[in-house]
Amino acid sequence: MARRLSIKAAINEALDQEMARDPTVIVMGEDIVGGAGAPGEDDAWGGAQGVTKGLFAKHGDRMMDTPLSESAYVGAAIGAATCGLRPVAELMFVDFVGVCFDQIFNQAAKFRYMFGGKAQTPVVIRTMVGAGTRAAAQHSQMLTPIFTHIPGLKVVCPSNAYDTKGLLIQSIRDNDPVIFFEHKALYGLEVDVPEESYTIPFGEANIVREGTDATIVTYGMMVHVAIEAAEMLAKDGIDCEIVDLRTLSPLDMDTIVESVETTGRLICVDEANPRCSIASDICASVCQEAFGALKAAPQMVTAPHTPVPFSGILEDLYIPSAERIAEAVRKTVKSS
Amino acid sequence: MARRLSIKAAINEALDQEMARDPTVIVMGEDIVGGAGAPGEDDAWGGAQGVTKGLFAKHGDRMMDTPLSESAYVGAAIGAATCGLRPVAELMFVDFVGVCFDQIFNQAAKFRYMFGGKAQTPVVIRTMVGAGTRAAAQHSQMLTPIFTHIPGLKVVCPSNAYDTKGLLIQSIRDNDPVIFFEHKALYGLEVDVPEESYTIPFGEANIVREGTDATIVTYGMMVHVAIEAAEMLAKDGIDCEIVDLRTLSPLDMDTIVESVETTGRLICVDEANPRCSIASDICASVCQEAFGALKAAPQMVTAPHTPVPFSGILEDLYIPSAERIAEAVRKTVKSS
Amino acid sequence: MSDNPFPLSKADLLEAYRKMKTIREFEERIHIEFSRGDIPGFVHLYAGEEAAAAGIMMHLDDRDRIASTHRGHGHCIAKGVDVKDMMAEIYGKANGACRGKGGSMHIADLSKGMMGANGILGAGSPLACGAALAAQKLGHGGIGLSFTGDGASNQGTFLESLNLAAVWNLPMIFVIENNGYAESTAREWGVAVDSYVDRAAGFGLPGITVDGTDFFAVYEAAGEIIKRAREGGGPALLECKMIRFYGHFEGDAQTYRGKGETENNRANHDCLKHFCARVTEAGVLTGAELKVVDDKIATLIDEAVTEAIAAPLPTAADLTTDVYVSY
Amino acid sequence: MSDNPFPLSKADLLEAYRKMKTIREFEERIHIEFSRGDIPGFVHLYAGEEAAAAGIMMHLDDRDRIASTHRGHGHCIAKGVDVKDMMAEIYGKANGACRGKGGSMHIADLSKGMMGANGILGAGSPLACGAALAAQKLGHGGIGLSFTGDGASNQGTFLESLNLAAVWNLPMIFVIENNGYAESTAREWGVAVDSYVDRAAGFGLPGITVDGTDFFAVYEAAGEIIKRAREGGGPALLECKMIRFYGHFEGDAQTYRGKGETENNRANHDCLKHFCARVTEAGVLTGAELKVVDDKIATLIDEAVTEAIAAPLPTAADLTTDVYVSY
Ligand SMILES: Cc1ncc(C[n+]2csc(CCOP(=O)(O)OP(=O)(O)O)c2C)c(N)n1
Ligand SMILES: Cc1ncc(C[n+]2csc(CCOP(=O)(O)OP(=O)(O)O)c2C)c(N)n1
Ligand SMILES: [Mg+2]
Ligand SMILES: [Mg+2]
Repeated sequence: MARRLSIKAAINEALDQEMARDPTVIVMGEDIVGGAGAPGEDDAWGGAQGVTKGLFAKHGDRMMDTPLSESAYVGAAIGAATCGLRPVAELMFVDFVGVCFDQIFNQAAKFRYMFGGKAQTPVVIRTMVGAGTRAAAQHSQMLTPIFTHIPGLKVVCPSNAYDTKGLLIQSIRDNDPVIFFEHKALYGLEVDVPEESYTIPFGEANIVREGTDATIVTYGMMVHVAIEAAEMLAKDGIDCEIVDLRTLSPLDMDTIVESVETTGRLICVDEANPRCSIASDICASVCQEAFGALKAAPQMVTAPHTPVPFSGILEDLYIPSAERIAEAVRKTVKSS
Repeated sequence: MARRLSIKAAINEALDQEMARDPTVIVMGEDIVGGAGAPGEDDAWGGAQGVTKGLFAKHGDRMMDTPLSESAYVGAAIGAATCGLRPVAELMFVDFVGVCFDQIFNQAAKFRYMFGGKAQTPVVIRTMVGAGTRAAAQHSQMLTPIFTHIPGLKVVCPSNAYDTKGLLIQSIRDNDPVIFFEHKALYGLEVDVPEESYTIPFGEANIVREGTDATIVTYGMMVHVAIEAAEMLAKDGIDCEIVDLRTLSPLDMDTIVESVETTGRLICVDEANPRCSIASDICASVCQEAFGALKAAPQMVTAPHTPVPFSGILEDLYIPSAERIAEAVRKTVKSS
Repeated sequence: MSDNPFPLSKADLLEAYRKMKTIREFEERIHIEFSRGDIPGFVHLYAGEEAAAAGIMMHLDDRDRIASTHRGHGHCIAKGVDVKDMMAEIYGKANGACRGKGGSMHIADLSKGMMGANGILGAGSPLACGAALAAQKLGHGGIGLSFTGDGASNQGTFLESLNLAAVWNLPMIFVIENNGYAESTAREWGVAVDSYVDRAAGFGLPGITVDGTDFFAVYEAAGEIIKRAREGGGPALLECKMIRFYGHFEGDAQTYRGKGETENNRANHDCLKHFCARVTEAGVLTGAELKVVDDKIATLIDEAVTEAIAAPLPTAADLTTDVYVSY
Repeated sequence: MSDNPFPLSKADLLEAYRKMKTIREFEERIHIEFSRGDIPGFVHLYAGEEAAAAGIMMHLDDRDRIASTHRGHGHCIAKGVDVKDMMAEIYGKANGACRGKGGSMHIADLSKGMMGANGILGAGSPLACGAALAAQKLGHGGIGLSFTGDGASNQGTFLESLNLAAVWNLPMIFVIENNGYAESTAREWGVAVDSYVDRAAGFGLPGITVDGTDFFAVYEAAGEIIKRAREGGGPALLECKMIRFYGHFEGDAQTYRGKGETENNRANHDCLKHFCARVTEAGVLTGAELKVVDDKIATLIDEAVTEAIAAPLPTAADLTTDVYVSY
């Protein structure tokens, strides 16, 4: 049975179902319950955005509020994952990763390799990404490329509630460390989501719109902006295919290349900063693998090489827009 | 007057000359003097590789040994840079950045933008990168793409002692935060270096070999491997041009594009891991900017998507080789 | 009028009151404007905690540098950042303290020794140690000072800084703003030790705990350790126990609070009321004198909001400037 | 033969001796082989510090997890990691403990509760807290334990872990291996506080300092706090004052040492000599009994080196495996 569910609710449900199914799943983070030690309501927050609200009542002390020490508790989640638990640690904003990056990129990501295949680290790190909420330079970043660069991490960034639920359940059951990116501007977005538990495999991109003239490859919030651009372009008779990557690592190159072989045109869209980005990563791989299929220069549409500005007028210009995407598509269509 | 100088000696000389010239330059790091508080020799180490040896005798307490707290002392260097000093902080290995990343990417890199242009942060972070010394997964990484991704940082990675001296002096005088990458496998490499102080501007790549058939774009140690590859290829009549980027951010796209417009073939070589790398960054930008100039699919030669292995036999396979580069060049030449 | 029993002159008392009251009015007004929906982003109010900022900042001048937190308005105002520039910044305007690029969580003014509010917990302490180091090396007699919340006192950056300041004997003051909560979580839940003086001792730093709602207690304790730091006596920690009148951020429903907690705090633990009572009861300042200050502040805040609303927005060209000093 | 005055049985004393002596012989041999140029990479030797590893590990079993440091050989051996697997790993061979992918700084064996040596200072403490958390949640009675050098005790990761363990009341032991040096720098230069017991107190943890060259002192102190942690009594810190016989890493010229420092250490502060003297003087073990152990160890180390040298290298295919469990 499917009902309309927001991404927020889908995350809550995925965590709930996995905790019910597997007693080794624990969830931790700052104020993910809330009100600990305080005189008022227990479960007062359910996380900064209320995503985990209600899970404390069902799962008790497997829902753990942490002190404000990301290195310690993210590291503890990672350590516990090598000792028989399946922790899901919340890093409130991905922007905070600078205080605990070592535990993620040098420890979790490298254990299996450094130890010659003798360790497994089934930890999930859930974290909010993205701009659009006037939260400024230290609460609005994507940083997806930094994690995607690191071998040993799996990197997930869903664009809708259906994928969110299936990918989060997969992330929890997966035996490798997973970084699970939730775009804060999408939390409220609802689609049909089955009540039952289900998984979506990693490394399978989703073609959210079929088209013949150009391939737009993107992920996260940009999927929706790309759809908007495609609708604008459709009026001009330009028919875009949109590939929603869903997982950035592993990457579904087959689907991307197949699409480009049909359309001959590639537009890579990334809300992250441009240098060494997901956009450049995919653009370069396609050029190397499927150069002959390209009828025109590939285009990249990304944020500028600047921090995220506070003022709404600037932030709106910072985030890649449907207009900028449409313009890039038109450029590829015109030039061939 | 030029003498032959190793990269190590060039760094030492650049620091020495800048400290002599500008009393606000201070140098700090773990054991960069060495022997502090110990009964034996003062200046016992001069850093883990002896790079700063001898500077303590000349500059006294402007050479500061730090406690083993990278967040605190790198952050202090950054803070001091906003208060009238020009600190050069050594992060012994770039692999340690995970414990102090916030201070670099959220603080130093963003101050100027977040504060509306009203701050400047003239700090240099010197750090060792690269594989080849059997130092394994946590002492051998490049991580150059991670820093290049971040707006607000300038990223330097020289390939020889001449560039090292000029770029380090420029880094110290520059008013922006600079990450200065020193490849540990190159420390001993000598070339002619003038005694006088000089600077090399950022954003100017160096064509270390002229050629007409293919453009190899790279930086750091890979410049030397690319030269080896070019020499192999020259015997087969394939004439490579090699672009040594010197600074990864800012990036000298003009020189790259100009070269590709002549040769029609692009090979991007990067010792870093492949995803969201410098190789993919340049490859994608060239494809977007100069698609028409490309006669064949561009090629990327990088480390594999794995941590750095310990065993010498594996590490040697991990590091991009002249053979692999030559093969990639041949592929572009054959396919067009 | 009786003799002045306070360690501050009348003028200084008025200045301290002006600082505190300006903060209060600034925050109360932002609370209103935010609820109207006019102010974007995350806003954390300092109302209730004014005595700490003012008691400390009365000892500092422009040589001295402070590193602040996400809850930075009070520190900014007490350190002398222009209130209209701040308001314009919070509205995201081109004439804001950060030209609209920073917002509430990133207000800075280095010319006033304000190194920045900070969106990252604990991040200010290393930076302020750097300011202290610069003061030490340049010999200008200034100090570095960082504010850290009770919750943020568990960040490694803060803890490492305690040791760094101790081994380098920096002219550095660590202020713990202990308001009993980190977001919705009680302090006792996240910190196992009762006193921050003990924590400081574990790093070799002297520490002192004061009632942060008592301006005079803060003033006295801060004065002593700041003087010592200035004279080369090294770093110290000051814990201020204080009260946050509003929620963690604007929009916080605060269901974790006890019944009547806020009402009781406002009625019985208001640092401003406490200050006014002390100075008027001692007969050093009159209600009328305070009223003059109040009126000026009311006008200032009114103007700040009106002007901020009317001020121009940044333009598209501003998006890509100010990333680097040189390109 | 007299009564046994020690809190360990004769068999346990022999086992403790075996651990210590194996570590010593392993390290002395690596020192020789390294200087021959046969061993690649960074190698940090534990010789001189054996009593700490053995005194602690005598209380642990395979449920218990330890997180080690860059100087990890001793911890591995004392925790039961196979010596031949270790030697093969240090030589980078395909049959090494990590199949040649990790090397000296990354030896691990989770089946023995050894979570890994670590190239990053302080990184082991959060990880071991995770092990303690898993033990707490799974209820199997195990504990987590991390080793941290005196220098690394200034890392934020370690300091945050003290607080985490305290507020979660984890079955967690923090061992400070205070050998007086961090690389070439004296401990006193990098840490402003004399005793790690004070540092622990600042986080609400009980602490105890012992002479880490005295096996019995370590054994006793560790036993008490480990027992308490196992029974739900919460975390504690143990500082072991000890001596590093060799340089920071192999190749260190050690000019920072005082004249005769190492000779004096070897002659007068050798934990193994001390142990042997105690047990033989008490008449509990004889020189002959110890000699039997020595001979076995000599053979083991000889074989380990010979076999490691003869062992096959990894092959090209190994380069890209073991990055993920599933691809
Ligand atoms: C490194 C980091 N972790 C988490 C947060 C999210 N956060 C912002 S304020 C806050 C609570 C801070 O509590 P406290 O330090 O006591 O300061 P207060 O808000 O009470 O002034 C949290 C968890 C952050 N900004 N940075
Ligand atoms: C985060 C980090 N910083 C620096 C280093 C480099 N380093 C390795 S060992 C060491 C000294 C450690 O001293 P201590 O903690 O006392 O341990 P010991 O070597 O004495 O056993 C240093 C600085 C590192 N490995 N990781
Ligand atoms: Mg608080
Ligand atoms: Mg030590």
